[in-house]
Amino acid sequence: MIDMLTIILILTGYFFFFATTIGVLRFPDFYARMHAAGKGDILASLLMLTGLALYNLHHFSVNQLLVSLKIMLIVMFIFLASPTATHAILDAGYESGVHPWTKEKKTEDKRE
Amino acid sequence: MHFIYTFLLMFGFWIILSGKFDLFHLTLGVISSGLVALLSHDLLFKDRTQKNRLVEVSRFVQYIPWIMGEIVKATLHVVYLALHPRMKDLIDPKIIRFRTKLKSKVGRVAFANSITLTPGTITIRIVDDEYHVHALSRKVADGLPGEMEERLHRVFRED
Amino acid sequence: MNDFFLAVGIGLCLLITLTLYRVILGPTVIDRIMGVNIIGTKTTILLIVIGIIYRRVDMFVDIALAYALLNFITTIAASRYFQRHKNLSPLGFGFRYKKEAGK
Amino acid sequence: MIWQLDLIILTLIILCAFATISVQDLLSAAIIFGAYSFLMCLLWTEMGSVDVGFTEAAVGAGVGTVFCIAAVFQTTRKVKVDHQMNPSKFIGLLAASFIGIVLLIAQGDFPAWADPDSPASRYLSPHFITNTIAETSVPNIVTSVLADYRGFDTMFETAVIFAAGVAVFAILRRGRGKEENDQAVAAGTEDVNQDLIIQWICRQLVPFMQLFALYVVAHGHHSPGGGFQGGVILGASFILLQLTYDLKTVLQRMSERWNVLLGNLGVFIYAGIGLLCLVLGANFLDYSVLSKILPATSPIMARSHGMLGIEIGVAIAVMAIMIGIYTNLSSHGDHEQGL
Repeated sequence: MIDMLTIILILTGYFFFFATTIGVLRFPDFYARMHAAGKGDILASLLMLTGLALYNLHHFSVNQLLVSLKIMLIVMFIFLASPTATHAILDAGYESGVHPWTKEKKTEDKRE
Repeated sequence: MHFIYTFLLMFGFWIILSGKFDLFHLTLGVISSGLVALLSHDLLFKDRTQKNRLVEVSRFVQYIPWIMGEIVKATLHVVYLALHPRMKDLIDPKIIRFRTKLKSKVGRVAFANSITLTPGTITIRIVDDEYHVHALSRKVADGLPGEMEERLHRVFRED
Repeated sequence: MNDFFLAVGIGLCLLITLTLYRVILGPTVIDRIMGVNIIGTKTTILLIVIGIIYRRVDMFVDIALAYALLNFITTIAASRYFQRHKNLSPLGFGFRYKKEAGK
Repeated sequence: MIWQLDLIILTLIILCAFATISVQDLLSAAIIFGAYSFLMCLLWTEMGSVDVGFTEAAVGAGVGTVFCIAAVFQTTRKVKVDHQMNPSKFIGLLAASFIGIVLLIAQGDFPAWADPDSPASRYLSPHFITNTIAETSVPNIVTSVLADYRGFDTMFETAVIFAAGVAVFAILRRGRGKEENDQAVAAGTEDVNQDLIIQWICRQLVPFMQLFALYVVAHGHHSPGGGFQGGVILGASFILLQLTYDLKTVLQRMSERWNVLLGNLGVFIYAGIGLLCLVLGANFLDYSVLSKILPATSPIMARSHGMLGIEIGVAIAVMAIMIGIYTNLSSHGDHEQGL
């Protein structure tokens, strides 16, 4: 039962990872790539780590419970850190004057 | 006061990390938490108002399910775009700017990170109360600030 | 179940390979920073998967926790760089300059 | 060892290494080197040496790449390339390839990975594996080997790090008058031209990071980690604070004088515990004699506590030196303005 749940969670997470990686490779400019990188990773790591934490509870004991809690702590830190890192990278790009890709290939200065 | 809060939080974190409950390790935990609280007690709770912290936390907990739903939507949106063969026709990125009515720093940070987590938008920077946001398409760009700001305004309102 | 985790580990390694394309070739420095950030997240998960394969998660979870906490220092340091030096200058590969790229 | 993972990760590492040396932009090289260190950590943990993997995780993700970026920040990003192939380079290439070939040939004579008949695992490893718990009551054999059985070696490793810190200080630090320096530190303000989001989130993360570092130091006996790793993470937390606020904020928290003092104190704790053993009538760094002065401890537990003592010393020294190297490197030695 727990095994099935673990497998489903991990495979779903893996699928999201896969899709975001494809997105990182395919999107036209780095702003759009950050959309793939910043969003997909969070949910995917949440799903995978939850699956792994569940599997870890197979042989239940207090120490295993604490290890699972630690894994969930990792999720919490990723939740705090990942959007911040995304934002930091985007800010760096904006600061160094990368123009976002647009349909008409306009090159107007977005920053005045 | 901040010292005690930080100490308690750190000690809870230590209990989860350590997993050893004999006297020796608990003493080490008390010493370590005290040291961290001494070093950085001004970091965790710097600009919060003293009185309604608990109310704020409880309201924020109610906000979490909604934002989780948004994260799921955002991921599906990205997956759809990434695997779509004619992806470049679907997206039309632009950078938009708007002002916020959120006052507190916490609220602004939470709003910025929530924008990053919702479909199609990422916060680039905050200049005073102006947000610069990169949006993947015009439709999501028009949706800002919208519902999320209302919700966060309810969470972090100062009353 | 062990085979399943092994497959997941190999799959994550393959995703890291794909991401390395952006890290190594990715046209600008910022693409590279982004790639390293993604690899960091995948490494965190892969560490726990390895721990489960060895059946000693309690040993590996600390390293993963360290990564989750430390991963983004590099990102922030690299993005701080651009606050002062606003120059992307995407230089190519090879041991010689083709021409004076950038300035 | 899981050979499938081994193969893929090793290939990726070689790819990263080639990319690092062949890319023309030094900042990119530093960043690709970060990816290299991630993969290196994976390889080591996957081969089962968790402590080494932890060190790589802490150093590679926490400070290594940041040091590289700080150095690039203060110097230049471009590789200097001269277009002629001069003879001295050619000789270097010859020498390098010769040594490489010799090493490749010699590599065939090594025992196989985890070969039970290899000299190391015939006498030495079984001794440690069977006797560690009985002699030191430390479950993590790596810690007891590092801090007790070959504690002398580890002491000089700490001294090497200390020497590196002193060297960076001696080369880079540009002195100013004392009054001027105090003024500059006092004038430092927070929230200058820095990003609100990053600042706020990092402020939440730094205390957790510091507590995690202390946990790693204190639990070196039971799980991977110890003084070096904990010290590096502790230093990295201050580096993060410096990146998100500015240099002066950190200098207010941990002034240069304190920093230098702590660096010395760390090495002194290590050597001092060794000397204390000598004074109490045993060999240098033979902790079991510490049971004479520690209340209610048997000689075996005294060894365990002695190890904890030197781990703390190592952590303090490493932390102070990491902060010292970083502040000097990123501010070009004048402690005015960091990265």
